[in-house]
Amino acid sequence: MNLKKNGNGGRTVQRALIEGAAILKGMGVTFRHLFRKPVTIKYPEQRPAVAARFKGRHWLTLYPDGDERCVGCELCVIVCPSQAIYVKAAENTEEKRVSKGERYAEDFQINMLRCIFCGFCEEACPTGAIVLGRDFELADYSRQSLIYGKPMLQEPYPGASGRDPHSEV
Amino acid sequence: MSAVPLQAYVILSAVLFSIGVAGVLLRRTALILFMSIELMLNAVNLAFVTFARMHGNLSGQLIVFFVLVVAAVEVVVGLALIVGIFRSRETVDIDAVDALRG
Amino acid sequence: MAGVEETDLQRNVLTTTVDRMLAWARRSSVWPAQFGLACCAIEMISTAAARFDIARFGSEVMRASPRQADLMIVAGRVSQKMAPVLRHIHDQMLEPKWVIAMGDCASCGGVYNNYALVQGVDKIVPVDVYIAGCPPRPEALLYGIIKLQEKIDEQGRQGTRTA
Amino acid sequence: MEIILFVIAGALSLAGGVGVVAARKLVHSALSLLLVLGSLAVLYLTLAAEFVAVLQIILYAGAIVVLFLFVIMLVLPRVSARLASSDAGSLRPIAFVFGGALAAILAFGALRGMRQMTPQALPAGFGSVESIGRSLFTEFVLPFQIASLLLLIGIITAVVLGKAPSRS
Amino acid sequence: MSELTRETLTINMGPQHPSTHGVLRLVLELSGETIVSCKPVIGYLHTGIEKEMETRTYHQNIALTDRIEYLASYFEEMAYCLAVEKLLGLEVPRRAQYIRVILCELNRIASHLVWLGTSALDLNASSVMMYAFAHREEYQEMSEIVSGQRMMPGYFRIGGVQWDLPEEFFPRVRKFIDELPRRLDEYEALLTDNPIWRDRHIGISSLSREQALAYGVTGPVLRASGVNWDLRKAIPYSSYEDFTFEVPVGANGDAFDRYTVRMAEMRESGRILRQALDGLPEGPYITSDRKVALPPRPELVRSMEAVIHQFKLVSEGIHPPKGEVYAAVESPRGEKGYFIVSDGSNKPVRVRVRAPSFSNLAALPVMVQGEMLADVVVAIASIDIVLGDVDR
Amino acid sequence: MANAWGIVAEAVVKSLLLSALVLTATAYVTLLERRLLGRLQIRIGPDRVGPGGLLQPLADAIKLITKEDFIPAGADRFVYLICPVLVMAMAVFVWAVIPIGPSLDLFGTTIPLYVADVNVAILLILGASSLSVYGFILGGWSSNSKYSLLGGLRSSAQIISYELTLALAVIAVIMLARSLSLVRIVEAQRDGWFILRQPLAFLLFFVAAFAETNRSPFDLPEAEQELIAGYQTEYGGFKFGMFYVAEYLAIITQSALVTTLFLGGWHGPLLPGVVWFALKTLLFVCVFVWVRATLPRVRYDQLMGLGWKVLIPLGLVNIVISALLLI
Amino acid sequence: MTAALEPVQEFLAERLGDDALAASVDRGEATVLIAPSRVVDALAAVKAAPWDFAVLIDLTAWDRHPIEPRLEVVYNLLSWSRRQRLRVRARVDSRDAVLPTATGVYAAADWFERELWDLFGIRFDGHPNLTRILMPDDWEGHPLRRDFALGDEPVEFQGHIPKRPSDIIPHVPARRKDR
Repeated sequence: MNLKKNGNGGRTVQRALIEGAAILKGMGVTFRHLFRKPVTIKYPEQRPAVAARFKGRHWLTLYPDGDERCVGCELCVIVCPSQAIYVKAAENTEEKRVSKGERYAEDFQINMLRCIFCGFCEEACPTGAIVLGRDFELADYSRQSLIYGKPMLQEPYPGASGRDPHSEV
Repeated sequence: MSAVPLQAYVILSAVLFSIGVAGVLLRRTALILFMSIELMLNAVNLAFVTFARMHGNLSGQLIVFFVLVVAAVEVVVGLALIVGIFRSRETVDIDAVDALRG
Repeated sequence: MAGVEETDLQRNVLTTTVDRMLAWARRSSVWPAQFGLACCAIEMISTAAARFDIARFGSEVMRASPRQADLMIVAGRVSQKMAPVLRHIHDQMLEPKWVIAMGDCASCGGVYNNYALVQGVDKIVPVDVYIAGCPPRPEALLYGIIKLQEKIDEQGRQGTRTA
Repeated sequence: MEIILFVIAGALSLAGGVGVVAARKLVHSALSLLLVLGSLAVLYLTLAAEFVAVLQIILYAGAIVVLFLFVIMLVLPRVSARLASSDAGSLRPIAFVFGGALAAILAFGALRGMRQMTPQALPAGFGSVESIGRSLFTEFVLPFQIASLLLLIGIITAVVLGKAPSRS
Repeated sequence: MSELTRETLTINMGPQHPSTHGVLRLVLELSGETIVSCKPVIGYLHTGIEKEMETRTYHQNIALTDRIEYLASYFEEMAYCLAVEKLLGLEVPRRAQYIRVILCELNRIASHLVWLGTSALDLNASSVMMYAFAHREEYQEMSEIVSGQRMMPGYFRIGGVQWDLPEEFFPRVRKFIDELPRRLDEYEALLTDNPIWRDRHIGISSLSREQALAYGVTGPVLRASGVNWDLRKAIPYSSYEDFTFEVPVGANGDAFDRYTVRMAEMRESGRILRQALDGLPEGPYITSDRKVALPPRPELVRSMEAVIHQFKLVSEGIHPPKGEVYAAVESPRGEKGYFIVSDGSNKPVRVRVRAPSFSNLAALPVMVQGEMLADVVVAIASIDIVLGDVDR
Repeated sequence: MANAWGIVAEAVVKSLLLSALVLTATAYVTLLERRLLGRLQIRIGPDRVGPGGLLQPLADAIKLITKEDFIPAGADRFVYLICPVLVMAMAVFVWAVIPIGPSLDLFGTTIPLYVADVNVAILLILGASSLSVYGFILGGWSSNSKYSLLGGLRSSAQIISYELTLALAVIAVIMLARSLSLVRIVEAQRDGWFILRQPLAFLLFFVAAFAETNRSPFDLPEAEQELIAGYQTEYGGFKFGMFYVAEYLAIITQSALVTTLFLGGWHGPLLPGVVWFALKTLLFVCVFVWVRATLPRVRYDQLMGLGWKVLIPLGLVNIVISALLLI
Repeated sequence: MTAALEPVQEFLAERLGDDALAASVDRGEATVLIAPSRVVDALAAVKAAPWDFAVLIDLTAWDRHPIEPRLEVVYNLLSWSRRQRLRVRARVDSRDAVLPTATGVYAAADWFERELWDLFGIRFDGHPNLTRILMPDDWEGHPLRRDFALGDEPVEFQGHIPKRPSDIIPHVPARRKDR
């Protein structure tokens, strides 16, 4: 393609050959890839293996006895850079004991569309109540339905989130 | 099948030629003038081809060949002239492409 | 997407089948318009790239011209300055068309809650699917597209013909 | 079948001819010219001039009219619009009368001249590439050379004229 | 109008255009196909991050920095943390410094791979783009293993890093480094010698050494113009003085030089990574200063004191002393600097992000002056801008 | 008379069959490209619509047909509508003269596997290509957008320029076959494919074919990444679909022409001629995809420079040399 | 590095006299405060040999609200041959924020100054094209001034609980500018 830039004919031919060889070399590279296994993960049939530290959707964890870990201290609310967490704390009473502390979260909401999954809340939580799980499939048809309330966030049974709330990881 | 008298072709040629002449008289736009001339040339070509058919002589078709060449040269030079003239007179701005539809 | 709602009685088998086939074709051939803005755009490109291969869904035909696109994936934050452009491009797309708000910023402004950003593209264009994440993983985008396909199917079942 | 072809192609060519002259947009004029050329190519086929027909398409339609379009679209957008409206309206009656008269005279002359004529039987391969090539390189070799020279001159002229002026 | 006038045509490219790498808009004035003037119009991705940072604590801002130069998040965090640490006068543990270097250099390779992929895609070499992104995917996975996020790690902390490197990270990164030269050779086989690629890059969008300095251009673009300036060597930070590596420098300052400089940089990053992994010191990965860093999680269960620190630090944050600092790192695009003004409270008064893409883009009009229209695409790709960085 | 109508009927039936065949093939060439390109790029390609993605072209077609019908404001309606039709018609028309196999004996009658054996077949193909240029120019013009217009003008300039190269390469073949009929040309290759006797012409034709079909690395007219969008930018839905089909059909056509002119057409051992023809054509379609996967795009002036300063002189030299050798 | 920077400050004090208002080396970073009218002179002086601060690496400002002169402009200079940085500062009043342009000294100042005009409302006398660069052209106000409201919206929660980020993160009292 550079033929015009060259003066004498011999060099032109030589150059054309070199360039032709370079093109063929490139063709060879793509051709070799034809026989490599595709790297594609066939989502949704094939689930991606997310890392142990993956910061996905949140869970509110429970103690093995079923009590809530959250004590309504609102540290997560304070630390959240996008203000995606809402906590309304209430006092535990003798009749109704929800958490091990003095207070518990009567209402706990996370706006998943505001949340940036930075994990600061998990880091800030003194009791390990809030953890970021493995789930990333958060898509819906309305904004409202992506605001997760306590029923959505709470583990159905202790340990359901699969995350150890106090691990370093 | 071949029931078309060759005279019909010649008449068609004559009418086309006249339309071309009328175009030259009617329109002042240089390009349309050119196209009218092309029209006239084509009318003549048709006549030549008809005559070639009539006499069974290839010369008519060959003349068409040369007319084609002349027409091509004429158009090339003519259009270059037009472009040159307007280049020196006007700022040609593609922004005004819309004006094409005027 | 002003469709003609028909009652069950009026609809016969034929139109139902036709509607379903249309829905099938539309869900299987969703050509996205590139609307990469910020961080999410990179994950959107990753989705199109070899590992996640959006082509499997028949959606790799990313046409540059909005006229030929069916789906606008708003990937990234939409600034006040960008908003009119987004709207304009959406208007250029032909019906039926869909919008996915990919990521927090496109969905509601995300962490950037301030003067510069439009707090959710749904203030400018109708959004069909919101995907949470900052940015969402490519699989999350694929999940969003599957959600969109379900929605298109649903529209087909209801006979909400568009076009 | 030939009649059908002749009637259709002839009518189209006439319509095209009128279009060239009467169209308001330059592009439509050019398209009408294209129509004329196309229908004439069909007529050439019926007249056993297939090589000429194909040449007509490749050269006239494929090159000359394209060139017209290029000039119309690229170079003259503003100018053409203005000029298109400045046609000589005063000449219109004269043009019609003159054109009509001319057509009548020519047609009359042609009919008179061709009254007794009938088409000759054609030799095999008439109008084919081989036959035309053979004539071109035997009896018409001098005009052929002149034509090539003419083309060369045309090319040079066009390049010189079309080249952007280096100094203003 | 007797004199001949130049024919010029003004065209508008973007802001939503596939080859502007985001939402850049260019107003180009053309004479034929030659560019007479080029006016970049930016701001389509202005996010108000600098303002936003004034309302957040120093710790929260880490999350915001990630999303500025989103292809080089680790560098953002690095520069920001270095600046805050400078404000605090805080020494970062050596292990943390090395971990930061490892992630930054991985990030540099990944960022250059995105550049490679997108600039190849701009010229429709779509396979290179696919290979480069598949290659980058390995970085994404490593980033996820380390930080839990593919793109926006939020992993660096003021005074160190959030977690130590996990065990499964090391074999992967070793494999990554070992395969790197072979992979790069493959890209080069597709591009470097290809006559079309060469024709489209050699001599295109040149920037002289003087122009580059005048416009404050940094990074590979500056080095391609022949200036040997790399902050990692010139003003070392985070233990970069421990590593031996070359700074690739170009001669002509054209798009091809930028291409070769970046390709060489990836190989050098591989070298640095190997040294950093081999010499990774033992020790803490974050400062033990309880006024800056959160207590380790296991302590929260055992010690009341740790819980009190946790509460204080999370609710109030850190209070750097009054003053202003500027800290810069060598990001994949050039000098990424943070200028922070503190009034002694827990939130900065001003965080200014010195964006390499901003300055580099400012030099675009000079680069493309007199070039062909189609070369603008190559020029933009060769600067490797990130619009998030330009507009912030 | 009856015989004449019989000929007409046969031509019509064959045309319809061939059109259907060619259009189906086109649909699957789009899928082939997407799958093959995927494999070349270590990914999979469409595999979810129908088994192995086999219904993907169908879905695309139905979707495109049912998209909103759109005409840009200020567009020249008639011209805007006619352009995709013209381009597609020309793309299909060419197949009338391409012999896809030797004669077939069926129910005692011999049916030639081509619609017409015209003695100016090659010129007809060039003519059709000339006419399809109008689709590009006028499509760009009628969209009422200056980018479409410039894109259309660029495409047509490109196609016209490379048609010269194409013609020069073809002339070399004609000199060997001593006929303009494609059937005759194929028959002339019974004893030796022309690629062996005219390698340079083959190369020229091959390069020009990429430019003629607007394919990578010469895909400037629709270069998404270029500044000037192509002529089809303003086209959507069914009308865009026709351009799209024409584009892929052109790839098959050029592959078939390469096969016919240089690779001996239907000639080949063992297998029936039609199969050989299809296989060779398919091979070239794959090469088209392979090249697309590998090469970057050239710049417009480089493209024109290559055509006018390199390929056309080479073509002329080739003809002179071939002529001398033949004498 | 610290030691080597003091001569620059002395040089500037000598060159500009009383217009070099202050100088300091803090955390290893040298800064000088110059009177607004002379700031370009100072830049030109240190750009020349032997100081060779040839690169204007950054040009920014910050708002010292509510102390007037409120706006402090910071020129961040780099000498790559000496591997040194120097910050030149100048303070201007927010109601009449005007500085001479530095585009004549550093080409890089062009966009930086436009950005300062856009975000802080600081005018640069003699700038060739002082228009908004990041915000839309019809924008009113200068967002990075401390009295420009952040402009945030309440975060949505179920049950329509209004919660504005700025309620939780109090920042400098802001007046929302009319726009």
